[in-house]
Amino acid sequence: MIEAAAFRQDEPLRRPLRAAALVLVALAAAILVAWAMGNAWWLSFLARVAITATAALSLSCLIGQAGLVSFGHAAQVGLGAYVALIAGEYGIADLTLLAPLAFVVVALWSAVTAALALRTRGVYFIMLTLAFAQMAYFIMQSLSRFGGDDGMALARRATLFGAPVLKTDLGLALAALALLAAALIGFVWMTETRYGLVLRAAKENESRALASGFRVFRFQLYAYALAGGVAALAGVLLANQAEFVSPSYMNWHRSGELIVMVVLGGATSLPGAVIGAAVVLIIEEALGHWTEFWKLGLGLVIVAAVLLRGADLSALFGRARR
Amino acid sequence: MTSSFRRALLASAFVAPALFGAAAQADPVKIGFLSTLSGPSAPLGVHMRDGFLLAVKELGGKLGGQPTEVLVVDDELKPDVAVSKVKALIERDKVDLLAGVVFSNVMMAVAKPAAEAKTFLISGNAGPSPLAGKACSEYFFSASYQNDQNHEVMGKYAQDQGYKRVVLMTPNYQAGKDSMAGFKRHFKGEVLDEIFTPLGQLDFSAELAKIASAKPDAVFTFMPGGMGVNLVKQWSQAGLAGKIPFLSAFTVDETTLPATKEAADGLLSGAEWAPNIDTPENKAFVAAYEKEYGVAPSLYAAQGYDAARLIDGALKATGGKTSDKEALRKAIASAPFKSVRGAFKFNTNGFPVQDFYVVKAVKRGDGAYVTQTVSKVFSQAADAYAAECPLK
Amino acid sequence: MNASLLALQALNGLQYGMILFLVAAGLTLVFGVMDFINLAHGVQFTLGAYLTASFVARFDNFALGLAAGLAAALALGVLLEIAVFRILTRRSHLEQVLGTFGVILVVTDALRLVYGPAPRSLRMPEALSGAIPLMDGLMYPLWRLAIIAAGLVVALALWLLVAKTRVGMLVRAGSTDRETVSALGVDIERLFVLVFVFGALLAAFAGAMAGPLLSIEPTMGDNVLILAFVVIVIGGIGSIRGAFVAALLIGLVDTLGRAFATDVLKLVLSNATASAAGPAIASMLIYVLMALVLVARPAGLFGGNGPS
Amino acid sequence: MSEAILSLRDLDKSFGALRVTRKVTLDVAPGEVHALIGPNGAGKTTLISQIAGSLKPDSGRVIFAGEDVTHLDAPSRAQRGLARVFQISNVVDSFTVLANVVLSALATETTAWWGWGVAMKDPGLRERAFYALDQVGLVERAPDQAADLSYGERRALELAMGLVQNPRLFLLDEPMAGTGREESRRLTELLRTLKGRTPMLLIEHDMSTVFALADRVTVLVDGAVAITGAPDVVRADRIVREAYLGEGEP
Repeated sequence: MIEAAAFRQDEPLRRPLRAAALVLVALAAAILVAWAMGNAWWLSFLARVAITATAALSLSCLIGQAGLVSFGHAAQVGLGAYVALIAGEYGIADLTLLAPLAFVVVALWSAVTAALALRTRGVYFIMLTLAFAQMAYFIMQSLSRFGGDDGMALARRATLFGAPVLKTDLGLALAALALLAAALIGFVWMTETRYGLVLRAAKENESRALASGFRVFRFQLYAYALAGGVAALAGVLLANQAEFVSPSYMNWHRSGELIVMVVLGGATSLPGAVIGAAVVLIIEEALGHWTEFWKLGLGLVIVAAVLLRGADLSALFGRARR
Repeated sequence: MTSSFRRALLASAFVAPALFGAAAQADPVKIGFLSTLSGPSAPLGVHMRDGFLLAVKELGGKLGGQPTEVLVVDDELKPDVAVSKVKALIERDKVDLLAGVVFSNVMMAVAKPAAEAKTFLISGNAGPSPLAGKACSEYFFSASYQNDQNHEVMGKYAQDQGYKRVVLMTPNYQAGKDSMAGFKRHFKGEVLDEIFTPLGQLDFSAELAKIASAKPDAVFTFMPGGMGVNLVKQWSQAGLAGKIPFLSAFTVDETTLPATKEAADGLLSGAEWAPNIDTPENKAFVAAYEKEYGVAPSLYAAQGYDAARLIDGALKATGGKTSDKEALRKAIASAPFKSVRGAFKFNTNGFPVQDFYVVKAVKRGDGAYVTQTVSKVFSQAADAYAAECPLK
Repeated sequence: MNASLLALQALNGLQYGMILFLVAAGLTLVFGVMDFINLAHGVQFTLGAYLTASFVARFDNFALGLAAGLAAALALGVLLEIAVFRILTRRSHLEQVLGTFGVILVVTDALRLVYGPAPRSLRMPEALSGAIPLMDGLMYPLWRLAIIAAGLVVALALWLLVAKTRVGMLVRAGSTDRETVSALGVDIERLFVLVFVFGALLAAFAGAMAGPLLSIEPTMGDNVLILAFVVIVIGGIGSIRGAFVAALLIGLVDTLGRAFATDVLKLVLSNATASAAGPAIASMLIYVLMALVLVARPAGLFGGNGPS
Repeated sequence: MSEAILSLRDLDKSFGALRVTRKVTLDVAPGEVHALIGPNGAGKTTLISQIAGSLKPDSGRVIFAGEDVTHLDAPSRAQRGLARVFQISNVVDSFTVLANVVLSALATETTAWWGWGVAMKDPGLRERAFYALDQVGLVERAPDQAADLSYGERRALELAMGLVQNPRLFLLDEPMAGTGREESRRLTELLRTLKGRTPMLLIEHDMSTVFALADRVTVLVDGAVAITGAPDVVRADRIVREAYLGEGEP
């Protein structure tokens, strides 16, 4: 009897999974509609939404689940894009090789930097992540062999088992959707595994987790590496979409925008990060169509959202329901 | 989640394509104009855009006699953003032609998708070397110059002046390195030091001290936008103006002079245009621009203006049709317009063959600071990369 | 590289450090005392420069223009405080980051809307526009010396204020233990407003002082903001002394790095490699410095003791 | 007496000029409830922190179950069977009561924290968690958020989180602090039922609890051990009376 009651309350996966499914189905439907209408631009916009959402999602996992606010996450995305670029220059353009390569390289970079950054907390941590991102930025900027500050066009779009799946806008959009789906469901699931439980506990109450016998440092290190790897995969797709890679992908403003997306969508809600990314891109696109001063509008929306406590979009939807 | 949430998502899925996909009518000639309109480099993009729009306005809102709609888009100086916006212009807005682009990194990113979509792209400023050489395209034309050329002008000028020892200073990015390479193409003296500064650097005190201690015969620099304003002001504050000749490209022009004013007085620059070039078209253009916008036009404005008039001429030749790509290409290649620069024709690689000058910042009678030609350095010059271009 | 050049570069670094200190001082106090991450602090720097420039142009007098410019920048700052920041101080750090990031976007574009995209200039006062020959062939502008002097005066005044006055005592206490201070019956809200206004004023002053050296444009506060954060993190949040030391450190390291990194590399590397790597390393230097400091001392050089 | 489960040898710790722990030597025997009392500022919590591993002593040794753990960090000591109940209630507020205990149970799983399964559905973990909750009387509250618990219930939850790890030693830092009379009585009762099964090192201000539970009592004054002995002996001691008279407590 009591057991049953506890089970009902403790059904932790159902709600976020349902939200995740909704978000993904909506995006898939939009892609389908765009494809049916033959609107190539709309397809490529949706691909960009899915790619950006994946990056925001990996940051959301860090901020909302692990409590690690990174102000340099765009560097991870950018490094992934650079792996695609540089590997492409050496003839590696098949996703079977490229994706693991990007994941591992950037996860390693993330782990090394996190090992240092995790010695600090709070704003100090935020600034150290920024510092490492800036270092990555300046390193890429100085690589004139790969375009330096100007950036460089991708040799060719990536293939999968030799098939040019990313050649068409539809292919790219579907690949981005697939990555997003895998990342979203994976992350949602992860938060409920043993590992995720500890990660969340450490976020909220680190001394408790330590006293219970968990080496919090390692949990956070893995989370940071994992999020970096997923961001790198988003970077690979971004490079393929723009067919162009430049250090500006790693600019701190981009990192700031990713944080905006995550917080706007509700920091602790993983599907929220996807919604946050979509909302920001749609605002950007819609306002940018009307006025060159679109950032003024975006800024007002952000400020209003925070002040009116609508910062948590998913909570807003939740409130509307009640 | 919730039903209202679901409704919102569904709504966004259906409203959004309607919102973005609506403007697909094909009546007027549509031109997508890509420019940098935000951030510290915005003044360049604003001049280029204003020059273009001025020409369209003067032609009664018609290019080639066709009603024309210009869709101006801000590339934010981000190559990936530019790519997605260019794709939007091509695929969503179905533009007939693309024009604009201030910066080379943006140009390198957008030239490929434009060419793949078989959409002509008329550069209003950027002229990166790959597009002039190996990667030239039949869908790309430049109404400006090839990047190296204005730097070559100053190198040639330094050589002609007999300067033996110079210091070069540019931002640390590809265009900066190309700039130094361009300068050195005609300069045979000694380069004492090549200083690369971080892109976006504000304070040049460290570099100025270095330059002063090196005691060169002249300094050549390429500092576009706000960096140039800072450099020029600090150059004058450090008492270097008048002591060491200041040779530059894209550093002293009408976009920066309103901010530097007398600090730039007498500084030299390489350019293919200046407000005082004595052609009737140029006189009319400068007067109209100042009347319309209240400031003196820069070379970016002149290039934008020429780009619009080039398109106008080409569309006249095709009878306003843009569907026959080969005809349109031939029409553009014949440069059917009178450039404000005077003589102007296209090379095989789509870049202009034109004159280049050394220009100097001066105070005009009405108190405004403008550039003025000092001497012609190259006559009807082609760029160094045309030979590598496979197009005939 | 000779000794006089090195000394001159050190002076340049000092001057750069002073500007950073003026911006960072307010940031570290607001953060230390109010526990408020204000990304929009750089906006005050920009506003100070813009408004001073436009008032100086109107009055044709630097002192008057500076006073009016600072007053106007302050008025806008207070307006922002009342409308936005006051609410944000009670929110989580993340919401503060988000909200103040939004404010940056709004103010930056609003400035562009009002003043246009072209950079503006600020004429320095006639009396200080001269230069003195510090090195053969190079004049050192008096204005830069004035900035160093102003920075030192402000640093001294701040130190006296924090160390010797009752308000300073409250600020110190407030940054370590808010509850105790409110228990003392002090109106903590009013204290916070005071600290905020003071910090905003310093940042605006920094913008006005840097204005004559720089092109004034809407995004000029962005990089200064990031550097100011680097400064307060190295110095230890809440510590005025830390901000001062760290600002000078950053100023010197950055300037000397830019001046000599390539030359030093040329001693061990080929010329081409050195010119490629030098600027990149110079750009990275301050971030490397920050990483080293934080790895060794996770709460900064003077962290953990509140303002001192 | 068999070998002590916990032995402190000459522990010393200073914060700057302030010496908070002075040459503390102390043994906790298996099965015993050992109370640590002393006036405010005597360094009791600092001592507990050094035992738990969240603070490093300047010198001296901490020996736990025959092993020198002086240089091990807190998680390692916890994994060896040290369970700590904090002075200020320390649970994960946003988790359910059950999740808190499951979390704690996880720490001692040999499979550690890997695995694809949803942690909260793991039957083994749940069974252990419910067993621990049952011991402290919190089963009914299992599905509720920890944040919604009363103060005493949070204490009980922390006890359950300790119990589920089958600890070899409980470090209890003022478990009664802030609880009401009724809750305090129930907690004392609860601790009494645990007595004999798990040794405890108990910091407590409430003397009636101390004398009701403790087998031995150590008095800490100014960071140093003033006296260790049976409750009756300590109660009669002059130093203790003086130390506590200053506090105005019985």
